Amino acid sequence: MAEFWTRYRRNRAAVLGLGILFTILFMAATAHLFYPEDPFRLVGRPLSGPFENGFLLGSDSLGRDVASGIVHGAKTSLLIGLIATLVSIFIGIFFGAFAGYFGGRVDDLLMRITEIFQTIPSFIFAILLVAIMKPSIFSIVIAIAVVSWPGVARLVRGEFLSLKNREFVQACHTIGMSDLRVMLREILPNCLSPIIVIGSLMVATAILIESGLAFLGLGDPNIMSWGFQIGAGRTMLRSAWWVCTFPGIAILITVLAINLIGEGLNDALNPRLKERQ
Amino acid sequence: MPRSSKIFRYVSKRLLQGIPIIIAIIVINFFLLNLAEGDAVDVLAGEAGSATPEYMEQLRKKFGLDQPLPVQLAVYLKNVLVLDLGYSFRHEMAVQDLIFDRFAATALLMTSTIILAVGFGILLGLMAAMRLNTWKDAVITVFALITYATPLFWVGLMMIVVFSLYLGWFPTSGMENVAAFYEGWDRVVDIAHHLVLPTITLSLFYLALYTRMMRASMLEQYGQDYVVTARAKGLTERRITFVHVLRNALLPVVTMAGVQVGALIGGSVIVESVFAWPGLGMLAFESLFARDLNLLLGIFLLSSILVVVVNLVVDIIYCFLDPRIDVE
Amino acid sequence: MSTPLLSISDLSILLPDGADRRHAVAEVAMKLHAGETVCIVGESGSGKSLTARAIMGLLPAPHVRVGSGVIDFGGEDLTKVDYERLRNIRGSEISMIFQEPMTALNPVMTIGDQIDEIFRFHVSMPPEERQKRALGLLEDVNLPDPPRIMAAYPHELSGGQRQRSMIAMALALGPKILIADEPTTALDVTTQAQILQLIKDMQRRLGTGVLFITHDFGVVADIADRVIVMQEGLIVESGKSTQVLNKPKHKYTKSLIAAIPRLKPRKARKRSKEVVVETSALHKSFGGGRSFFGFGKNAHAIDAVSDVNIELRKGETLGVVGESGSGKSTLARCIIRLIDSDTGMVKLNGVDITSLKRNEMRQHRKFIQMVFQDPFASLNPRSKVGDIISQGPMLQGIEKTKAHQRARELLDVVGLDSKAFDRFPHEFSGGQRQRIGIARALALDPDILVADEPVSALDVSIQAQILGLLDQIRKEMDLSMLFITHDLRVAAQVCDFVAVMQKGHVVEVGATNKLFTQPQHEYTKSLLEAVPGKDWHFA
Amino acid sequence: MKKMLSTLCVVATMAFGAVAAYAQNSGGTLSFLVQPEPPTLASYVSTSGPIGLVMPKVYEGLFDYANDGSMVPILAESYDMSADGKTVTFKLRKGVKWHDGKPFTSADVQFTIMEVLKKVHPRGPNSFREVEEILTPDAHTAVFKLKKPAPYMMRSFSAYESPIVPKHLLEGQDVKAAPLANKPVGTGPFKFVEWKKGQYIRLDKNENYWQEGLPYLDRIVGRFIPDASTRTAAMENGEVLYAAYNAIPNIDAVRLKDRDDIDVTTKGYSMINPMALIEFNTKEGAFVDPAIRRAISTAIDRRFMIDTIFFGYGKPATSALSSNFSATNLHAAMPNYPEKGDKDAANAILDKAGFKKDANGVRMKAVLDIIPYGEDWRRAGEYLKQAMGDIGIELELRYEDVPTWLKRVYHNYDFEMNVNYFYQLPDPVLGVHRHYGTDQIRKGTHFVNSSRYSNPKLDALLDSGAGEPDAAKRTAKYKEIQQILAEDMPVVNLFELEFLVVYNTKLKGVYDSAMGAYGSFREGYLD
Repeated sequence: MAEFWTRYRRNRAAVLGLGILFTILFMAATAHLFYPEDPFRLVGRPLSGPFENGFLLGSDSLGRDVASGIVHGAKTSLLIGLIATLVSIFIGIFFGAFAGYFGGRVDDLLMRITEIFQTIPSFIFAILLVAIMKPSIFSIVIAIAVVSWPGVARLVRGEFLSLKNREFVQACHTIGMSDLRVMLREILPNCLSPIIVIGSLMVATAILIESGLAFLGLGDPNIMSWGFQIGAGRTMLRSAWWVCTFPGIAILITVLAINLIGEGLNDALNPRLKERQ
Repeated sequence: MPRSSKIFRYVSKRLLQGIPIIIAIIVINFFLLNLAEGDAVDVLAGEAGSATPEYMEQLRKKFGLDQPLPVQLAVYLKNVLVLDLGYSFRHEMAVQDLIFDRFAATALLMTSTIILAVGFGILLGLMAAMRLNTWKDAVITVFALITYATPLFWVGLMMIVVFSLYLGWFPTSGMENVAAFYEGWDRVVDIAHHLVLPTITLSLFYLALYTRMMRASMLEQYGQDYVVTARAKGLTERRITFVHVLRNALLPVVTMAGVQVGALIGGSVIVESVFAWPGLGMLAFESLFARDLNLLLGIFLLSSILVVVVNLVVDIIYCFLDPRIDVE
Repeated sequence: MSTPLLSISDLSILLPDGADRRHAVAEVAMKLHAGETVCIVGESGSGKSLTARAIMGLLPAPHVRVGSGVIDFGGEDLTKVDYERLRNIRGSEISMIFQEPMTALNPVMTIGDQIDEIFRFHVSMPPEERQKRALGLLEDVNLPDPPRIMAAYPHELSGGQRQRSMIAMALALGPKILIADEPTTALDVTTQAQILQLIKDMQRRLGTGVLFITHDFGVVADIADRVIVMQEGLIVESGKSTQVLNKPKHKYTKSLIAAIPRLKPRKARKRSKEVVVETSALHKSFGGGRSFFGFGKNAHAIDAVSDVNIELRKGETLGVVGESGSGKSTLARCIIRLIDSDTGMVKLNGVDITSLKRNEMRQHRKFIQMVFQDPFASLNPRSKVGDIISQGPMLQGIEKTKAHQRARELLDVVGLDSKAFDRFPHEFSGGQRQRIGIARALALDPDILVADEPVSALDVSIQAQILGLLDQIRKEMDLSMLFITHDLRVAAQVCDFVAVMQKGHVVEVGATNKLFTQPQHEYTKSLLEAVPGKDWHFA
Repeated sequence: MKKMLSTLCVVATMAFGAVAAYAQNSGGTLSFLVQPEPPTLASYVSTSGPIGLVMPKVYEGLFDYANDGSMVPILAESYDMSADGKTVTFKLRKGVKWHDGKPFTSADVQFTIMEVLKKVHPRGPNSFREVEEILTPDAHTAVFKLKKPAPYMMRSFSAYESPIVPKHLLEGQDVKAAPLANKPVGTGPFKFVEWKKGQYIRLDKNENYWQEGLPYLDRIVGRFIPDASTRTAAMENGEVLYAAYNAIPNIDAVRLKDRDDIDVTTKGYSMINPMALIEFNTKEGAFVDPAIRRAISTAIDRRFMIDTIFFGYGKPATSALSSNFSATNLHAAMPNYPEKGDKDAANAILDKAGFKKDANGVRMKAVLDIIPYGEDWRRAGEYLKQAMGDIGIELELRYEDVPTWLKRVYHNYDFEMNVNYFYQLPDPVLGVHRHYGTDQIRKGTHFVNSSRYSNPKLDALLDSGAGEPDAAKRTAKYKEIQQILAEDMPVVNLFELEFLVVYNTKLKGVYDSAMGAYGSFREGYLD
């Protein structure tokens, strides 16, 4: 762990990213301290600009506090990213592990299914899923997960394919270890590094997808998220730029931070790559 | 076996393998769409104002929506086999006419985006890799990340504000100047003029991907043994970078570009919406909300065929770029 | 004596901060004359490769760099000359060949283009002339059908052909010095012999000075005029090869030479009647890929193991030798049923295990265990050593405390501290890891040990220790052993019986001493003929 | 009175001629916003908003309506109504030709009303429900025979509401499936040329238009731009010159108004009478008790909604009828419609009705469905959620796509409270009755009585009020209707929407029709 941190720390941008993410997490966790009111409350004069009428980042068309929305929305947006990523990693590992480990017909079947999901234009498919399940946090998470897992499956499959022929895995077979145990206890821990790296990037992508869905009017109207704010402010971008620009910047910074972290993780977890430089 | 007949065999095999995938996509989407509440008739009647239930029943009958689902699916699949994509309930047109009309716009945007994104991505990635760990590298990396992380619609609108409203260089939206209806060469220029902003917006998003990929790929290739050999042969660094490393580093980028084509059809919904670009993404989006099942299935069908074909083409290109890969 | 081509004095190479030592090499001094072959020999980490690279200015910048010293080449100090001059020297006056010709050649350029570059960047010559010269070069290195080779990509050639192409490239402009960095290590023994011969021939013809980096004293014996022995960055001994090989002065040199297995077969022991492993008409082929819509079986299936009949008797060691691709590893894996054979039988203590179901096989697993080749790949980097060793017994139903107890004992048996129990594999050296691998194999108290090239990834001194350990364990535990190796020296030392495999077939089986002295099959003869340093009888 | 009306027509015709005599700039292309893209161009089958923007330029009606409510003769030169109100005779214009060159005759009018509008038009069966037959004594006379007097029918002859279509292109065919739909052939000032899906509809000048000298414009192009901000940008850039039905969001309209080259008007919607409202499920769910509905109506700050969501454009509703019906003396202001909202009063109503607050101040929970026709309605829903929270009604917002929502509200009745807006149209019979009549509980039919409110007394009043020829009696009947509805409130009217037209001042001559954007633009010209 300490060694991991030493390596991670070498990438200064990644440390910056981590700092930003921690700030955002802190913000999300303490949202109720800074803005105890429900972010949906109509607390003041509508469409006040930044620093006007006591609004740090302005208010939206109904007089809701944009800053409060950003702070409260951070939790939702990060959770959407995180849960969607976890779900898709779970599905991806399932498909990738079985396909890579067993090969042959199992591989064919599972990879055909994966290809199906890769062939469908993903953003439209996400829209379709959200529209069918009706826009809610749940359906958004599911939709993002469903369109994101094939990448994980391919990655995991590749790792399993190469790891399953490693001698330490063969050694497990020679002592009669069961397949499931070999997959879960022996192989899986060894492909966690790339999964963590791809996962960190998927969190960022998920946040972007959520904002895209919200832009098209497919957000959850009952929960404050950055996507919600963007949806609420998009038609007034020209006249009240602050309503969706600040959430946009929040997304930009978060996605940027997560990407920096992802690169840092990549450097730290796959040290070989770094040394070549 | 001669290479050409090998490629032919490979292509036909891959296309055959694509068929079940495409059928599966149709079936999945067919049932998914039917899970959704309401149908095309509800939308049409809703938009029309009031309509009697009898009239709506009549419409359903006309569209074949009164049949049980498996029958509808069977009819659809049967029609697809004879290359008939059916009839768009909403547009009252044959689906293929509708799609091919819009496909041209999508293909145009897609191609120009890929060229711009891949081209600049390679260039920037190359520059970053050659100037590793200098400020130029940092600037390029951060630039790429920011273009990736900025929500697309925001970039698009800002482009319009800056380049259409303030500078007046480009039209805000659409594909053609509808006041003029140019013809011939003027029309080509006009469309190109309209294409600029959507292309830049969309490629900014993908640019990041290619830049980072190219950079990583270059760095990886720089670490390969053959680079040492090339140095030991006394080649110049220029030659090593542009002939030896570049060509190897391009390989994963080519693969990625192929994968992106599929994503582009869907990923351009937002850009099409912002720039009123009459592409397939917007059409799919609208037909989803109109429950125009045939049309949506048609779009899914076309785009999956497109993905299958593009992947195939990329793989074949790859075979020529990388002699190690044989068409198998 | 004439002026040397190359004269290195007081060379030191700095490692980056944080490395385990400050200098990669220090105080290196050596000379190379025209027409002479100097071998730098040493184990991994001795700094021999970096020394070679420093001459070419090919150290992995910016982390590793020359600290001090002079590399004098015809009056120029190569550590000081400007980049342009250095680039001119590379490839034309000093050239280099590498260990792994597959990765050392650009995979997406034809051999012809890669040779052509040398001419283009060093001399001005019309294209037809360059083409002619390149063809001539390929002919010089005895490549068949040079026009075809010119048009071929590296992956379309065999390992030996690739290395010949590399040599052609290196000698294109008749360099004064050829630096060869382990050029035969990745090659099969028969190919190695040919390449060594080629280098000798070329050198004789061109009068090139050859700096030859190797870890193999057999190769040294075959090729070197003078020898430099390096250990941990320092030259410990140098001199004429006859002198160093026969009368080593430094104790490190002595120990290295002592560790080299003799080509003299061990004495035959009395053979038991009890057959523990027996294969009959065993067959396994690869490459019959199936796919969802694949058009039947792939026509390119390769017979990895074909009609193999061998038997291993109680207490004896049966060696399986052969070059890469001969099917020896596949055979081992079929026997231990890591892969399922296509047809034929494998009898383990009289039971045919090929027809057993997976769970039925489980109870037979404890009788037969395996030691793997790669000490880095054979241990799960995420598991503690203790768990690696004890999980076998635990899977067989032995309770945890007992299994752990046994694991600690086994660590002791294989010569490791029992503190190793709670550590992770990456904290150990290659040799230590191989000991852990052996401990794991022994944890189930097997009757039979299958060792697949257990020492081929190890330095020669470590190799000797591991071979000693295996021999000792075999004796103490009364094990029967199936020993897979490509190294006839090793086979001679450890095996009672030897089976020679070629392209999936066992071409000859016999008692080791008989087979080594009176080989019957042509292939066996060629293998024996090609053993490096076979004529040299080490002191 | 009838005579007077037809005289008025003649006067208008003369005025019309005078307008045409001005030297207007001829030529030029008008591009305007059509939002969203229409599903079809068959305006005789669908009254979908965007169709109305395009097709009145191609098809014409018998009359147009001026901003003051007067009838402007178009295909009919005048009409005459018999004393009993049951026979209406139209004199049709001579020399009118369809775009394909065939002459326009009374047979076209007869066919259009009887075979097309009465059968397949969404509102036609209602508008022309009393029409028994149409006689065509000659090619330019059409005589409508009615069962009962139907004064409201005279408000339905616009090109948008009742387009006259060519008999020769529809006769003997399935009207709904006829190819005419998307290859329209009309008599209007502009001919249909091309519909480029996803881009534009192009209409070119009808060189053979019956009115000499018109139209002025060479071409009209309706552009589809899905994104609101881009529409605004296109307006600012002068790429489009005219945008109606809130194609430009109000917030931008307010901003653009200050520019010299762009202006905003609320004119041109008086025949539409849009009303924002909440429909309640009166049969099941949280809002069965009328007291709650009254409380909700009382609690809502209508002024806030108008000011924040629609940027001041709109009038607070004061009864079930729009205040625009004041012109015909049908509107009467009612209690329970406070402009600013009275939360205390609302809480009092609820307390009295026995709905107690729990520890969290919540009396009841319910789901609020929102019409999926744009951002403004979402904002309305979000406001209502907050406002209802203040009186102890905890709402969850549900925002579904159009088909899902339609199915839920008008087919499954699976809703409790639904934000919506209706066109009340030029007469309550056309636009208001459909909300409340028992005969309007039509499962599966959209935009009718989804509350399933049924009151025999009201039904009787609606029935007799519809055709009541005496103005004073009609006023009294509608007052009673409004009183009943203010008490029962199956629907809570929120505010009268004022749609905007945002236009470039270069464009002139299109603002005099009451049909506004649904007009023909035949006098439009570019300055």
